Amino acid sequence: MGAPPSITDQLRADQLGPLADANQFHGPLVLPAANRGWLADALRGMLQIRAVEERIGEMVSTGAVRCPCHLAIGQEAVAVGVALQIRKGDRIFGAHRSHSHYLALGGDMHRLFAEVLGRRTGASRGMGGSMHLLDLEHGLLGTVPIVGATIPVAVGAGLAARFDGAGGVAVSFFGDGATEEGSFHEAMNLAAVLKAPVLFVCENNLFSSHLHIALRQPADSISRYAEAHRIPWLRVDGNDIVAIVEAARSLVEPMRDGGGPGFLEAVTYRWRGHVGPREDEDVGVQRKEDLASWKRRDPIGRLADALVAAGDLVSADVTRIRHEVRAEVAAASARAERDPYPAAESLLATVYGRPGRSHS
Amino acid sequence: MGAPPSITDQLRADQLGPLADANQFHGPLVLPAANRGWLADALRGMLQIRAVEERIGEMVSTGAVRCPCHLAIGQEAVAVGVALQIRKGDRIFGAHRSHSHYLALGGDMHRLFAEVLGRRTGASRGMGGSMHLLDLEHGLLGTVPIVGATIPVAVGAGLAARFDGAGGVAVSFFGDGATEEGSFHEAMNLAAVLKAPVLFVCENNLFSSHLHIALRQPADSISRYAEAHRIPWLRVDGNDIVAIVEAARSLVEPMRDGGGPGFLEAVTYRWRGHVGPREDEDVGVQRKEDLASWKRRDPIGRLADALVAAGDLVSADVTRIRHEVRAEVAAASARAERDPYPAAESLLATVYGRPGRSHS
Amino acid sequence: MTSYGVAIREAFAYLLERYPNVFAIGQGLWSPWYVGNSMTDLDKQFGAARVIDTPVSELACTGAALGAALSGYRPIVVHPRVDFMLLAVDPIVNQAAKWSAMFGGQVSAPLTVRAIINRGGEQGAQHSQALHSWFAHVPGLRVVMPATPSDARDLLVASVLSPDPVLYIDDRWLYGLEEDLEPVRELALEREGPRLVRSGGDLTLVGASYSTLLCRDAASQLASRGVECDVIDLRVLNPLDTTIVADSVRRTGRLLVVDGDWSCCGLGGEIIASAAEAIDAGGWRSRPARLTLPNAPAPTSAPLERTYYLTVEDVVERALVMTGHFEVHE
Amino acid sequence: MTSYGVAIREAFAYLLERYPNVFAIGQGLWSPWYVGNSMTDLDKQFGAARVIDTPVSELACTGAALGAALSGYRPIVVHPRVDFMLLAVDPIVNQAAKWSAMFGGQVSAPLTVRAIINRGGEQGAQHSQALHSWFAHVPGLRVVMPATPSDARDLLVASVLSPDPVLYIDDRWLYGLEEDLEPVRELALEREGPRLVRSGGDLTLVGASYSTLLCRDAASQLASRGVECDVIDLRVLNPLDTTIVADSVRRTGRLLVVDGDWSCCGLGGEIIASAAEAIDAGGWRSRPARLTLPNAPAPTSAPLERTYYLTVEDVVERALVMTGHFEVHE
Ligand SMILES: Cc1ncc(C[n+]2csc(CCOP(=O)(O)OP(=O)(O)O)c2C)c(N)n1
Ligand SMILES: Cc1ncc(C[n+]2csc(CCOP(=O)(O)OP(=O)(O)O)c2C)c(N)n1
Ligand SMILES: [Mg+2]
Ligand SMILES: [Mg+2]
Repeated sequence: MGAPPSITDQLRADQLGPLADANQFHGPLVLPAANRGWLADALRGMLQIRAVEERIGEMVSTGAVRCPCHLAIGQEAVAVGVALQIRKGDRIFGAHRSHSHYLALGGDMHRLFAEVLGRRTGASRGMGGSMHLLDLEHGLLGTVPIVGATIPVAVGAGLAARFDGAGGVAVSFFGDGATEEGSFHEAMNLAAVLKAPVLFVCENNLFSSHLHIALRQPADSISRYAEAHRIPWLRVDGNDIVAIVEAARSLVEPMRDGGGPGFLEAVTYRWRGHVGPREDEDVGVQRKEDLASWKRRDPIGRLADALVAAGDLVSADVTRIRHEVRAEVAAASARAERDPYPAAESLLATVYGRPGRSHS
Repeated sequence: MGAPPSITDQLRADQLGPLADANQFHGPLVLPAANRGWLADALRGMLQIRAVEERIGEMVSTGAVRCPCHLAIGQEAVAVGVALQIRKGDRIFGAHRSHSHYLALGGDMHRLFAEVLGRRTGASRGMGGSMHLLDLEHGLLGTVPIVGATIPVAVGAGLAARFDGAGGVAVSFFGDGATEEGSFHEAMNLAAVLKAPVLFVCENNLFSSHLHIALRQPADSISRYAEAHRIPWLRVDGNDIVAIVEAARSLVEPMRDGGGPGFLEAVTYRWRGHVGPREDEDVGVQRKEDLASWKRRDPIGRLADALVAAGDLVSADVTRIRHEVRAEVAAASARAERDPYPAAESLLATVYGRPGRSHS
Repeated sequence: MTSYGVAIREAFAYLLERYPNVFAIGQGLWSPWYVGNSMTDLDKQFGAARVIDTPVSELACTGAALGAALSGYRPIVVHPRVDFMLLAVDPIVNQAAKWSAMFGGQVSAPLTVRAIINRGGEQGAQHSQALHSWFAHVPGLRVVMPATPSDARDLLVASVLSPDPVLYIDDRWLYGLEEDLEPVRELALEREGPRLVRSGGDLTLVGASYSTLLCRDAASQLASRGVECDVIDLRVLNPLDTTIVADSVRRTGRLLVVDGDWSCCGLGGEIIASAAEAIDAGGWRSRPARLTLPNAPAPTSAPLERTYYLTVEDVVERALVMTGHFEVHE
Repeated sequence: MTSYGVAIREAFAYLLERYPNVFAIGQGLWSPWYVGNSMTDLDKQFGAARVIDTPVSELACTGAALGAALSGYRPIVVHPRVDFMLLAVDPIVNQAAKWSAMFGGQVSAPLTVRAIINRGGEQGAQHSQALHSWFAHVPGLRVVMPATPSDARDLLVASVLSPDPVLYIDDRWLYGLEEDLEPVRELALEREGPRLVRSGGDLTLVGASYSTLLCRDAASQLASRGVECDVIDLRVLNPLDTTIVADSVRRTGRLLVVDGDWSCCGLGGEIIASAAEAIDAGGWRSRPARLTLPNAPAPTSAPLERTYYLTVEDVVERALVMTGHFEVHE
């Protein structure tokens, strides 16, 4: 088990090496020496995502939730870590696996439950489901399931931020599979040319649906594309929130001072199948055994262990947080299940905007 | 004026350095010590392309030719050099600036003139014009003007060659602008994953229409993308046919033995504007003064000088070849101008194939 | 009895077995049910070299299929959803559909693009489009939409054997439909077209793919209420031959088109327009009508999905109104 | 007198001057005539930061425009040819058109996509498509096609000020058309629609953009031969309001639609179908008809281009046949 590599100590851009190894990075995180009060909140944030998604998984199993749900269980650190660098006025975009982004940004959990249940009180008023989430209050301008689609959209939001001149940035969350779409490359080049302050966050979980990256690309690290598009990049263990926060900060800070795009590759793993709650298969394909090892690289457990080892928390605190979060989840999901469905009129009433309506 | 860099002596993948410098590489080519009988033919091939395109330019000026013509004058070495590595059964695709590819592969010049004139006797039976050329006999399976479009098509032809198992390869000619299309990146990745024997030939003439590459990309060398897609690449002075032939050979030979794709970046310059015969502008934008310097980097003049200096030819030979080529051109173009237009029925008769018609 | 999904698989197996130049490429082909049961284990049966799963690159995979088609192969590129295929409009519409004409008919582009309509199940706006009307609009591209297991199989075989680029669209909602199948027939696609699948003198119902099923089921119910329908299954949408539609309407004087695509500039309007152009005013007993999707993207929430998609009841009700059996209450 | 091309430029200048959140992005914007005279020197007047020339990346530029639109800006993304825009179908059709509905109407996507129909001149199949019928098919996307300089200007302003995604399509063949212009009016796009631009009782001619010009010119010629036409300029193709077409046909009893797009599932058929749905059989004095492009990709060779594209003579001739002034010799 190696020590986590420092973010400046990069491997070659095209090779993940130990970062892709399920048997590395199992120990407690290495915590910063000072100023780490935020970590307990980060732990709570990750626990919240996990608990919400576990509950959604159950609701899919029971049939209460019918829309396709792609769970980010195991990947919580990326969303929470990046969100810690986000300020009011920043603009964020996600994809099909974005419950974590929605929650990490501060999205209300009841509205998420309501949305996956197709209820009028949902984040997208029951018109989007799991794969289409909006939270204007927290800067989440949209998540959509056409792979790669929001990457250029985020570049435009970055351009807008440059026009605004207020130090805002745009963030695009996407997976390793999305980098096979031409839209990704066009967007990277455009961001570089326009010097748009966009943080590209690739959650490289090594899989697109049932296919390992080795079957889809000639190398396993996505950062090589950032290198080619001349975008500053950093690559981290995506299950290490300390490393993520540090990398995101060092990429985002120069952007706020007028810099162009940055690229963060977070290497991680999803614990559930591509879609739905099952652990054992991706669209019918038996998953490999390394899930057990990846579970030992748990972004939550490793942080909790480190905080307890450092004396910042005692085990009972962790247990308490877990309980609190579960109670919140139970209440929010129960409430959402009683919420009404959208009115039939929403179908036609949402297609075009009301003239003069302000949209931002 | 530096000596041409050896093809193995690569700069960093993202910087063209002296290769993009109009004031470099003005002297005679460095010829191979032996086995260079082919160079006189290559000279003739390049002279032929230039003479044909000069004639087409005149015909555009007089209004005899009406379709948009993108001339490759100044870039002849790339087409002729790569064509020397092509065998019967290989499959080649071009783009909007492909008269040079058509001729270098052995295409009949009368049929080219007829095509740009829209005559029934043309390469595409008068249904395609300058931007849509076909020559099944010589393996040119199509050139089309949607930028980037034929790059994935060539990958499929490469896959077909792999299926055939006969050592054939596919070749895709495209420009630096085309690498801004997502199709290029998708195709590169797909070729790498499928191990398709495709030679990607990027004629980097530093411009896409009126925009210099510095306004369109964060670095001027395209080879950095090949590096990212893990495709073996070589980069040469695109006005040095000796370097092109050598680089193309070293990329193509392993492909014929079952290897995957290769990437050749040939740095060159077009002497005429983006479209049409004028030298002074690209779609209305005044061109820079470095054309005069680029003319001193003439792929034809430098070869001719070297052959004369080496005693392989005397000046009179060069003059004779020029005259012969001009006479051919005059005869072929005059004949084409007398050819008939396509029959009105071609419009509907060419849309669908005849059942059972064999196409290859 | 063979289901529609299995019938598609039979077509693949038939082609892969008999034609060494056929191969399949697309996302999900190494999964047992990414495309339902329509391609299960073909990779195991015929090898992963001929049944190729791919990166998430719709454009390049389609372009590559075109390149292979120009090189003597008969590729079938599979798009698990029509929605994703919109990233590959260039190779389909700008390239493949025009390849023969652009080069004076010297060469054709015999690739088959198979796209799947996969909607409902609260999947939402980007996972539910049909858009066959778009592709039927494009000269040079044959568009096929089978409504039955036997067509699902034989028209796929015909598509692949056609010298032209073909867009073959199947619908997941039909995968369970069963039929006893005859042995495969190698049909010449250019001779296939709309077919009268039920006869009745009161009303002409026209559908394609799943909407044909709606029409057939509606026709059965209508028969029990004394309304006899001609039902026409369009089968081939481009080039579209509307002769039998016009012949039918000349008999019935009434036309109702059912289409699971949007209305404006859609297939429903095309059928009505063609009939209106062909039939004199005196030949109509009522105004023609169409049932299509509402003018909205697909919703997710189940109750809205139920109002969004057409049902047999919608067809029956409209048919009764058109034939004067039913009053409209507005 | 202001030409159509210059009128477009005036709309850009008007918007860029008054609305700091407007910007333009697309290929060729730093060239004086990449898009004809419709944007000349805007980059110099308003700065290259707001009039942005781009890499050859249709998809990303369109997606980026969407992102800016979601961030408080009013971008106009320019596609110098419809054909190239086919690489950007995903951001237009899957994203922008659905953005409002997918998120329950909480947000809209006020971007304007400007696409230019640029055909003829032996440019061939990939440099000549219109395809407005495609986009008019898509709920959520407003589609605008101006036929006059004043509409070219005012409908562009209206498009950009609309809260919705708008596809604004102009035609290079109209750039020379001149008109005296009133001062700019800021129209509310959702209240604009088809317009009766000439009245006559014998025949309804319907066009959009360049085909409106064909209809108007044909109507003048027809008047001199005693045939009086209503001419309807569609202007806004989606959402399409066909009320005035139906009203007109109720008066004339005859309908001829002229459209420079293909026929199958096209705008021509849509207009006929809408009229057929709205008008009782007794209201028709002749069968409706449409003139469209032949079912083929655009050729290059000039003589074939002449047969391919519609002319005023084609319209006049068909109108004379429909009104009984002329026999068809077949
Ligand atoms: C354009 C498009 N193509 C294909 C799909 C089907 N699809 C949905 S998610 C997915 C996998 C994407 O993988 P990745 O980007 O790595 O994200 P992850 O699922 O790993 O989070 C695919 C192929 C899609 N939704 N959109
Ligand atoms: C998809 C598409 N977008 C834009 C164009 C317009 N266009 C034609 S040629 C060209 C320049 C391409 O530059 P490059 O690939 O470097 O080739 P070069 O002209 O330099 O040979 C452009 C932008 C097009 N034909 N197709
Ligand atoms: Mg992934
Ligand atoms: Mg170039």
